[in-house]
Amino acid sequence: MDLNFTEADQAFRQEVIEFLNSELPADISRRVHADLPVSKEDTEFWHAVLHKRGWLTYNWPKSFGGVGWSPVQQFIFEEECAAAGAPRILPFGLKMLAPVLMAFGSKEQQEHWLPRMCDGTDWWCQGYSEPGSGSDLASLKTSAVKQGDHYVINGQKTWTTLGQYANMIFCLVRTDSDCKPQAGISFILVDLATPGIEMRPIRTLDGGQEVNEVFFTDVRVPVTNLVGEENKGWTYAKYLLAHERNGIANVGISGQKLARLKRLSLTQKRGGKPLADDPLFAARLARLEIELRNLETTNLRVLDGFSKGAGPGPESSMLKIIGSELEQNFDDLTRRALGRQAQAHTPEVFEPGYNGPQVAPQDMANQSAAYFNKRKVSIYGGSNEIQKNIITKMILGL
Amino acid sequence: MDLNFTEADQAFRQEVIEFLNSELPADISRRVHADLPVSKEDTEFWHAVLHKRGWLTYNWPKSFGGVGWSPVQQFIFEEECAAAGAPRILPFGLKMLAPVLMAFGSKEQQEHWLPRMCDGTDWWCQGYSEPGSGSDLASLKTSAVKQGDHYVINGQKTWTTLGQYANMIFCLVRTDSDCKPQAGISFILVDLATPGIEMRPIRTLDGGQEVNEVFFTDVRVPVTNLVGEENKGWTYAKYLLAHERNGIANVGISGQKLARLKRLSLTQKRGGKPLADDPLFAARLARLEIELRNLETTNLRVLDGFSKGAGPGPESSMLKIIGSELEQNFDDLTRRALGRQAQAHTPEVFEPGYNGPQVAPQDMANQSAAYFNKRKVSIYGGSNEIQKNIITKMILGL
Amino acid sequence: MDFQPTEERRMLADMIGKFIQNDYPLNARLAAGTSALGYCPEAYSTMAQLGLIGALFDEEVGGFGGSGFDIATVFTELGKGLVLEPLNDTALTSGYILAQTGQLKLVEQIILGQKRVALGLIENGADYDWGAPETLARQSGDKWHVSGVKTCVKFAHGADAIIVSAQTPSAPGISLFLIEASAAGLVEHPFQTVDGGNACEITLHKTPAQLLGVEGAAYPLIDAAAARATLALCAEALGLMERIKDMTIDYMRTRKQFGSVLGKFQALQHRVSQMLLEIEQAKSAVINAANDLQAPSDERNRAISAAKYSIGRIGCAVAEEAIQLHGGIGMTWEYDLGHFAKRLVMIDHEWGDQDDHLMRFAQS
Amino acid sequence: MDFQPTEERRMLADMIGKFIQNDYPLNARLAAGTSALGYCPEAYSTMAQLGLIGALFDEEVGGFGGSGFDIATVFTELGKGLVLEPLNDTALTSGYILAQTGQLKLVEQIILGQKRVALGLIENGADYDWGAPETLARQSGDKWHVSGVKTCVKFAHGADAIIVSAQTPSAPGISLFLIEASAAGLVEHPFQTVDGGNACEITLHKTPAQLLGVEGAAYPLIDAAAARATLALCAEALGLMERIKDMTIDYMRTRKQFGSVLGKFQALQHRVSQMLLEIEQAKSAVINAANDLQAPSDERNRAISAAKYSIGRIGCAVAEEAIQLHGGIGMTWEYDLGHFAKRLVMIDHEWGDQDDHLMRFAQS
Repeated sequence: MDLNFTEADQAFRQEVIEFLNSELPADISRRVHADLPVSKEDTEFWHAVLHKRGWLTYNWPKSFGGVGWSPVQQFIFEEECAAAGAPRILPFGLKMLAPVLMAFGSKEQQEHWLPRMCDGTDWWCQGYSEPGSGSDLASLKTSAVKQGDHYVINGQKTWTTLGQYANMIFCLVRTDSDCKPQAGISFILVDLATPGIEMRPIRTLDGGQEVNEVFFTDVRVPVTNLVGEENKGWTYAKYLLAHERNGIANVGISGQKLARLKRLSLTQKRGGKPLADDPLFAARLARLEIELRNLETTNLRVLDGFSKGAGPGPESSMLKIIGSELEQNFDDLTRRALGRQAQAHTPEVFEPGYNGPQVAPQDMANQSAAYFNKRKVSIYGGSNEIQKNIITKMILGL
Repeated sequence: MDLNFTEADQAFRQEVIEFLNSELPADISRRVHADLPVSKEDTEFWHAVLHKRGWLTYNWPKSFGGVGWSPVQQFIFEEECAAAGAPRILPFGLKMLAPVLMAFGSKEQQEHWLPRMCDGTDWWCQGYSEPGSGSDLASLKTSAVKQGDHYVINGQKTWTTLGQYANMIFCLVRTDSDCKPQAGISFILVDLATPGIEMRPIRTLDGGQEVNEVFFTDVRVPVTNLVGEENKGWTYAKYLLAHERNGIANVGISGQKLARLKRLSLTQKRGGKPLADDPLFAARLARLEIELRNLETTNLRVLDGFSKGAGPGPESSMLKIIGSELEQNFDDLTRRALGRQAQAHTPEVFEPGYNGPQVAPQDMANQSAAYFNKRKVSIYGGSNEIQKNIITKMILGL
Repeated sequence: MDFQPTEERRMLADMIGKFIQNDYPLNARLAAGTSALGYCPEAYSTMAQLGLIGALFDEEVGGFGGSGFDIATVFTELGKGLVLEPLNDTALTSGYILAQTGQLKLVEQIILGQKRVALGLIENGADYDWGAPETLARQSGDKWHVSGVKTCVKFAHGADAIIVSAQTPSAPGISLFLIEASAAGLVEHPFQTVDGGNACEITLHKTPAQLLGVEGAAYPLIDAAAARATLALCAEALGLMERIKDMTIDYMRTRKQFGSVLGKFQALQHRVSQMLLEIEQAKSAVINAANDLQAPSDERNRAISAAKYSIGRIGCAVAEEAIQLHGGIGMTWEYDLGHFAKRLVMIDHEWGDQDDHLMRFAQS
Repeated sequence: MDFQPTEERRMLADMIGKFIQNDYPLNARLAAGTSALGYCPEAYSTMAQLGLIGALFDEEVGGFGGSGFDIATVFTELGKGLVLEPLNDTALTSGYILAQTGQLKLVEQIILGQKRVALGLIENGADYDWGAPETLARQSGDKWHVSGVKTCVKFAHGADAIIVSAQTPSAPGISLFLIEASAAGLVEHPFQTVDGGNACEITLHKTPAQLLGVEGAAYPLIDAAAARATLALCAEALGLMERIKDMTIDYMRTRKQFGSVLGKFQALQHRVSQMLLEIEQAKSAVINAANDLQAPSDERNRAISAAKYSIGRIGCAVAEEAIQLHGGIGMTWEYDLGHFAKRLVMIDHEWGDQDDHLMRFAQS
């Protein structure tokens, strides 16, 4: 047992830092650190930079063009990207669809779609949830009926993140309704330019617009866009969930939030003294820092087990729960640290040429909105309640 | 709306205080304050004192010999008794069986049993739970079969508090098993001297002995000991649960624990300074004190509603949950306040003639055992989980 | 001891409830919250005409209420409607100071909704300390001039005047000054608040001002005004929570997943139960604070801090838990819950947050 | 980076596990815990012969381990067996001090289980401060005499000697002294501890003593010894939690109520899940602390405090939650859980509780 980074790992970290120093523009980093919505342009720019370096597919297997990093190296890369304020790699194509295509897609699908998600041809979004099927995903109703060499899709998807920027969507659709709900679901790829698709924005409570509803009316999709076998889509979706361990705990993001909060606690005043000297605040901060140190090791333990061939267990669900709550707790404590300033909703301070007063420190001008926005992380991707169901099912075996 | 005590209430409080000052022996008070198990003698002595004054039945209706106090006066009485360190009035007869007899017992039963529980003739205990029926009380199996003018009882009861001192037990027994479990239960009174009964002690994790198992083998009980109608016992037990609002929140006990903990925090040292100056401890203590102030008002609101005829709702369950957890939190914080001293288990310091050293302050010598013992209060009397089921059932109406 | 609201207060509550139901649609509230003023002047005026402001003042100064329970009644109902209009910030709190310093004409106009007076006590927006202003007031002849910066002054934009706290060279304590909105040297920078509404950064440079009360002796008055403002906030939060409770119960009863309504899932049942009993405790805290508003200041402040702590802790927990229990729908702008939750959390950021009041209580 | 235990440590763990399974029944442990000595000398001796003490010391001083992961391995396994014998209190911690001050003969005897040396650092039992003794040591000629009171000295009864901390008139810092159990002027008052076992109040009156190490310079050594003791406690707690976890899962799978096993009730499922993931976090904290035991003292102490805080918070929560999930049966002496829970909670009372270590971490 040895938790210390090897010299090779330390050299690798240095390489990542140098890359970020030279390639990541300051204005993008500033917006990411301030938790502003990341624009389409920033994401595409950053994908291109990473792609050029060959790191966009950092967690792909080497056989599919990945870089062959160890889990620890992947972890270091994520940590440093978060610390530097790099835009998050858009997960829908590269981290969600790609593993499914690699495991279950045809050779043609792999050769067609994988390069396109790397070079920026395709911006993928996800069509899983429906208005009546949130936690109970398997009850989804959007239907795909085979007619010759097409499926005809009718129904509605929702919570489609950044669908407004996307040209492609992967969907779970019902291809059989005369069986157990899970047994009649298929996994299909849909070009959003196909006639009959309408994307409508959903405004979130923080005023932002990052999720959408997608309406399908007689949308004709070639059968070649079916991934794997018909009616096996649920298996593929579950495969993804259980294998999602990299990055799921958001240790890098939380680490960056810890560093930001520590800096803030030195400049904010409470009772005339630095907030860092306030015992209740200091205790809250110490609690989160300790929790994060523990999580970092928990995460690495899971990755280590994974790389040594441990089968899928409840670990992904645990990482998701702890990681999402910890990230929320950092946003919560940051909000508290702002005092009355937390009331201010002043994203205008980031606009070019703004020269009015700042209520909160500049990188905090969007913080309260971000706090509310981040309530989502314990809801999406399988709510924490669903994750607890999964854990108990696996552990109690009932 | 006015929360202030009237002058009459204040005069009443004074009367109670004076009574306690003159009648409650210091050695009993000392043992109660130290959370030692209360002896049979102390309880019987205190019952007799209260009975002489007419206050033993302080929460009985006047028609049955109660004193006719308002809910607020009853609350004041409980609060002052707790503050003074009076032994708790044994609830099984006076607060649990008595209301059932008053509502559902025959005139003969009322006239026979009620005076005897006041004058000390009978010490009642409770036979509800069984080894297989804890939270799921309605699944109880102890059977009572009618044979002529007797019921013959066979089965086992458990968690019978202070059964070792009792001469009478009231039981829920199964008189019909060909129906919904709840519909076949009867409520019956059993003389513990009847042949075929064996009482065995259960030792608890703190080393104490206050609960028992009771075994029934062909125990013949006269049918006149049946309360109300056969197979209606579940209704009577539920009646009791929903009408138990006095004292259920344990505000008096927690108030006394708060006072004791505040005193302790002035003499205990942490980092060389009084514990009261430690910010984390001070915050914990303030939290509990605020919670108690809130609970006191919640409790009085419920009593006020009750006295104005509000029907049974989820209030009793809420009071039970908040009150039990708060009492446990006081024991928890007291344990923390003791530091290393909490390890000491030294009830011998209360023995007459003890003159050895004291590890913890004297009234804390049994505190860790008490902390562990009090884990029971969120389990017994319908666990807090059962109470939450009740609340949701009532509120959601599902 | 009596836990029943008086007939008058019951009628007052009903009246406010009806006003909200009939004349205060949430959509209009949300639109007003992002307008330049940050609220709807017509709604404010209507509420004044209905006597809602009058209920916050006692008869001696032209109102017909003014006790803790009057304030609690009004603001609980306003909370239920997520009412945005600044009855707390620019009427109750500043009005109390004006009443106590003999500005009865102005109080009358406030009660009628004809004038609004903002209150600038805070200079460091990270802090909750209203007892140590660095703003300086100087006297020359019988005229005062004030210089300094006040931050996060709620709804100051469009107000007729502002009360600010300041030091004076000639007295050790704090003094209060009344400044016309149009006074020379006053510059305001309005900004939006995340829960809808607005606030201002205010810079004063040798701005002419009128001393309120006795120089250097304002702290007890500020403290008493803070107690009223805090009570009103707590009562508002209680109203918000009552509505969030109703929405959550309703959602539990109707939303189906896995073939049952959510309310059938025991894990959610127990969390809803916990939420409900916490809200009962919060309600008791508000009652305690309302009852003790007239008490001696030590006792009053303990009850106020107990309430603000309780409301802060429970309110944030209720807001977060209700969103989680709703899932995605709770995250949307279209569903009411999120707006109630935002206001509820932001209440923890006014007049001292839960930690601040917990330590005030602990040290008192 | 490598998360797999070495082959040696895996074998060590297996060996301890077998010893517990075959030769350490819980009934005997409970009986020993209330005996006069508070533990079982035969079991202690067997464990020494099996090399459990040797695994806690490095080769230079006669052991065959001594690293953080060795200590964690041994004490996690001891925790799983609820082992009472004072391998931490009178071997690991005092032995480390003796080894660092050149008392190698005594260390050898400790490793062989032939001697036990207690450690008296605390004078105020309410406090967790081992850095400010008031006990006084005076030198006359080449002899030292110590006077003072030490409290809550674990398992001092029956020990062969005791190490105490003291001030000396001639140096500003803390010094350590070794005192024979039979030394003149030493009076012990043993008492029972609630988790089984015992401790002593010890009074010293001009008791002859031997200086350990350099006068006035003992604090860094005490600090390092405290780190080892605390790591061992954390690892023990982890072992206890692993067993409590197993008992709880087993109970959830088998206990029926309302026609189903408890594990079918979603409210309980979610609480069990929460308990499990907290235990994973506690395990990570112990790994971090074991890894950093050799690190520079600042870094080491941060990891130790992080672990002790985590263990304290999670341990108490797990103990209370497991009892609640079990219901009545969890409250009984006959069922194992209660004894594990008692020890787990009491670990929060040794070498600093969760609040103490949280603030140590915050201030470091």
